[in-house]
Amino acid sequence: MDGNAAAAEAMRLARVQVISAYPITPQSPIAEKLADFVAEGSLKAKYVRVESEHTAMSVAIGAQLTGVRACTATSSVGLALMHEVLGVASGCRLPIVMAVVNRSLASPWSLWCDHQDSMAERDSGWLQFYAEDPQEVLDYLLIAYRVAEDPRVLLPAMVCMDGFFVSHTPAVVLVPEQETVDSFLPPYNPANLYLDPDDPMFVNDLTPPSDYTEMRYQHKVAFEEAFKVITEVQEEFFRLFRRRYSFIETYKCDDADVVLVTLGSMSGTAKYVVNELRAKGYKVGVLKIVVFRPFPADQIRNALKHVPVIGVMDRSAGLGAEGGPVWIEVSRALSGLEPMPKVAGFVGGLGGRDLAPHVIEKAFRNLIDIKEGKIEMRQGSKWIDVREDAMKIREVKVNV
Amino acid sequence: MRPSESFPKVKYLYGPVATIFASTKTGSWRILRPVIQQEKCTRCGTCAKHCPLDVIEVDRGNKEKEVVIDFEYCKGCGICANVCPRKCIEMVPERGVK
Amino acid sequence: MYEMMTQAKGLVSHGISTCHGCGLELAVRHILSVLGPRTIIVIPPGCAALFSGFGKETAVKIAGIQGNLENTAAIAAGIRAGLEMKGIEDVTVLALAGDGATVDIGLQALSGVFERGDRILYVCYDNEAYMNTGIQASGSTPLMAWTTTTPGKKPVWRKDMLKIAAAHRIPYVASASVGYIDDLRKKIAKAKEAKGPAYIHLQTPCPTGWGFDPSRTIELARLAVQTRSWPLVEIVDGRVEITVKVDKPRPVSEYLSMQRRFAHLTQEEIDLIQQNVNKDYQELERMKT
Amino acid sequence: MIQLKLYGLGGQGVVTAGKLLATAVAIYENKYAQTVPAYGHERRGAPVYADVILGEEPILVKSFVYKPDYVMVFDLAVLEKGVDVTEGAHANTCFVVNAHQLNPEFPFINKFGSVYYVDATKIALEVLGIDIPNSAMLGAFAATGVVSIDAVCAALEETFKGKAGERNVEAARRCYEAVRKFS
Repeated sequence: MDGNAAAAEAMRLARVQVISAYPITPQSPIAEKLADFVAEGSLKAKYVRVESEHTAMSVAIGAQLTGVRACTATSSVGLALMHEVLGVASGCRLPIVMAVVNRSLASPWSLWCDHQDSMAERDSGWLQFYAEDPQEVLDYLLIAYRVAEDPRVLLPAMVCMDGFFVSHTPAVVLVPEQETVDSFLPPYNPANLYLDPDDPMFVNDLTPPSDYTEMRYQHKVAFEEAFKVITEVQEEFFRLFRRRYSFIETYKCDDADVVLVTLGSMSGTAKYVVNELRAKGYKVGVLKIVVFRPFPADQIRNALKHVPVIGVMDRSAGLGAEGGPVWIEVSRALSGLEPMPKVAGFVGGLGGRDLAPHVIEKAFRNLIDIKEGKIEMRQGSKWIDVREDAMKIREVKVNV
Repeated sequence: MRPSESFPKVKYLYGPVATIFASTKTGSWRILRPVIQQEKCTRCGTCAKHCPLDVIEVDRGNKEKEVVIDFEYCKGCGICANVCPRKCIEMVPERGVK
Repeated sequence: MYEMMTQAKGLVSHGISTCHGCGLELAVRHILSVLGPRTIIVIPPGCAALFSGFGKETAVKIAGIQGNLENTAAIAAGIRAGLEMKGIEDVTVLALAGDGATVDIGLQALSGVFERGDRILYVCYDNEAYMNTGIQASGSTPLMAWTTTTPGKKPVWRKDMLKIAAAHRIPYVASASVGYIDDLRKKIAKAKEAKGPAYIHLQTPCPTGWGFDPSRTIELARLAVQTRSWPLVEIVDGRVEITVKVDKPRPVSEYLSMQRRFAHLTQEEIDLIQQNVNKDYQELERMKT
Repeated sequence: MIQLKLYGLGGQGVVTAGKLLATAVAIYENKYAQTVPAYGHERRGAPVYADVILGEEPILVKSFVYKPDYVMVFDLAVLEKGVDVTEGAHANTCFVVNAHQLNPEFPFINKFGSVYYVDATKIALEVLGIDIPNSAMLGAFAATGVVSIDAVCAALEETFKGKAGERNVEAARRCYEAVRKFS
């Protein structure tokens, strides 16, 4: 089962009741599979075949407000088209859960993976989980529903998976029993905002400056609460399904003096490279960020406080910023540590370019060199896999 | 099951929502005030039907009962005077009229 | 849920901050009085958002949501889908949006609803420009009308939203006017019973934007119909009917001359508009069954 | 960790072959397998490839294959379309090629490890009646011993089901028998 199939399976297990999805590469198989489930009767849901992603999210908002579990999935420019309504879903505190298949944003057009689409939505007030493989896609979606719907949280959630590297890469996925999932995820019970003729309220009206700040504060508090809730839910998930998850996953970090921070499918490749380098005597490790919103600064600080040299691999460009968005947040999380670790940023894997073992190894070599004092660390993110002729790739004949 | 039966009551709602049914006292906007000639009026109800604020009370066909306007809300737009088939509503300046 | 801070005869509170003589305000009262309390309303930003409320307070007694400018139909479709899954059949999902939110930015979502056959009642209150933001031209602003974004005059025709709606083969399409309340109420009642999407395009004259005395809203709305500028029709399952017949039309100039937005028109331009009104009405009569 | 690269043309079931092989190894041999398809704008007739990684232990790497241990060529026409099927190949890389016979000029002859060949197209046409050589090629690949022919057939039966499954199994088995090592 690939990541897309795992996402559809998770939504079926979550017994979603309204599905509104619009096809986009590489998300389309999710939209197709959910349509199949509804057609064959294995999922009792209303499938709304929408005409855009903007409508997909709008339908989900309307449906969720009536008290049903709504879901959708998207990718790239589709997510960007949703941007406006993502804020409505989160501002109205609707626990909509969405699968996001990470794909680059235009322009340039690209069908392939990077994280710029979901990173552009990192402040949209949604929870964000990043899955490394199809099993995590399924598991994080189930966890996301529980966390999102918790009355202490009430936030929508995105579960992000790398386009093709996870979405289209088959792997063995353990699919839990419906009964167990039902006990983990009871029917949706809306307690906050809803649309009910028998108990009417007017949702999402104009809010004056005297209240707006407070509503944003409530939203911020929800993210703080989410830390507690995510921990509880992951604990219960382990009890029922025997798979343990946390905000971050550390791989051979305990004795490491060089650690690379990763997100999504690159984490696996990084672990592989760690094993290769360890065989050669280097004490290296990987820290994978699972939950990006809320950002687990404390967990990252605790896990890395003993590590002198840290690298962060961003699969997005962070245009105009000092470095990639993950690097900025990790650097911030580690600042103030005594002694202060060196935190080097890398940008790579854009527009479907593979973060292949040799690219990750290059990043590790760079960090090892910094550790050994062979090179100085440069502030900001280093573009790890850019061609030397970057500025000359479109040459035209000029009459001189 | 009605949705409301499944909704547990909570004391505080989070996010933008209005839970109070209220009104603006638009009567203070009025510059012109409709004055009805009750004797001439047939109680046809045309004014009430077209009042954007729905603040004209007419007991249709009942000449005994006076037509009443709620001046707490009446903005004085003059639509009632304009639509009256018998032209028995007059718009007079608000000030100087009791 | 609602805490009642005011009394109202109907489902709408009596004091609303709409302009003097607002055609929309009158329309909303009648629409909701026909539909009744088992209605969920979707309102985008715009003049009708004054009914959504502000802060803790709203001006309607029914359940509602204010959406974005372009997704009124989409949110309504989501609500219908949710109600369907909950087995609730007796609730009307009413989308109430202005011309900008309908014929311009919201057209795609509305077209999606029409094509899918989602059972919602969509009322476009057409005051023929973006009035809430200060009289900017919309796709429904008539030819040669002045607006703040067509300072001379609008050089192009308006979109024919009735035909656009009807082209989707939805079960119910109608035009309506606040000048003909009984006709409007009948159409709302019929649209409520439609088995799929119902679309009502309702002209609501705007004293502020069109430039006329607020007391003449109804007079002007009727004149629009009597000059055949705004024919009242109904298209039920593709069959066209004229619901208010105008056998002896009055000249269009009577309608135009009452509005400041047409004050600059030359006789030639008025003639052109008259010719077009004649042509459109003839076409309508031909389509009639 | 065994790394494979599959080359062919759009419409020949290259991506499906990658998935079938992963299924055969992961489900029917209880090992680990992964295929990352390289999707693009390619349509019928354009060169396509698929990458497969097999292993005794969980596969950590989530990336394409750069140093293939095995290369399957579904159609030699890819050579004419400028595809270098020997890219990243090493001294032991084994090639499994769909060909009636081999020309010593082919770039994979005598420079790397072993070469297997079989006329998978002919067998596919005879058994399936269509020019889609993927099932047949998987049968041929089983001759390398990396995956058992039984596992391949089980994956084919599961994927195609019923009559179609039987015919695809037959194509695979016939190819498995017919494949020859080039020397």
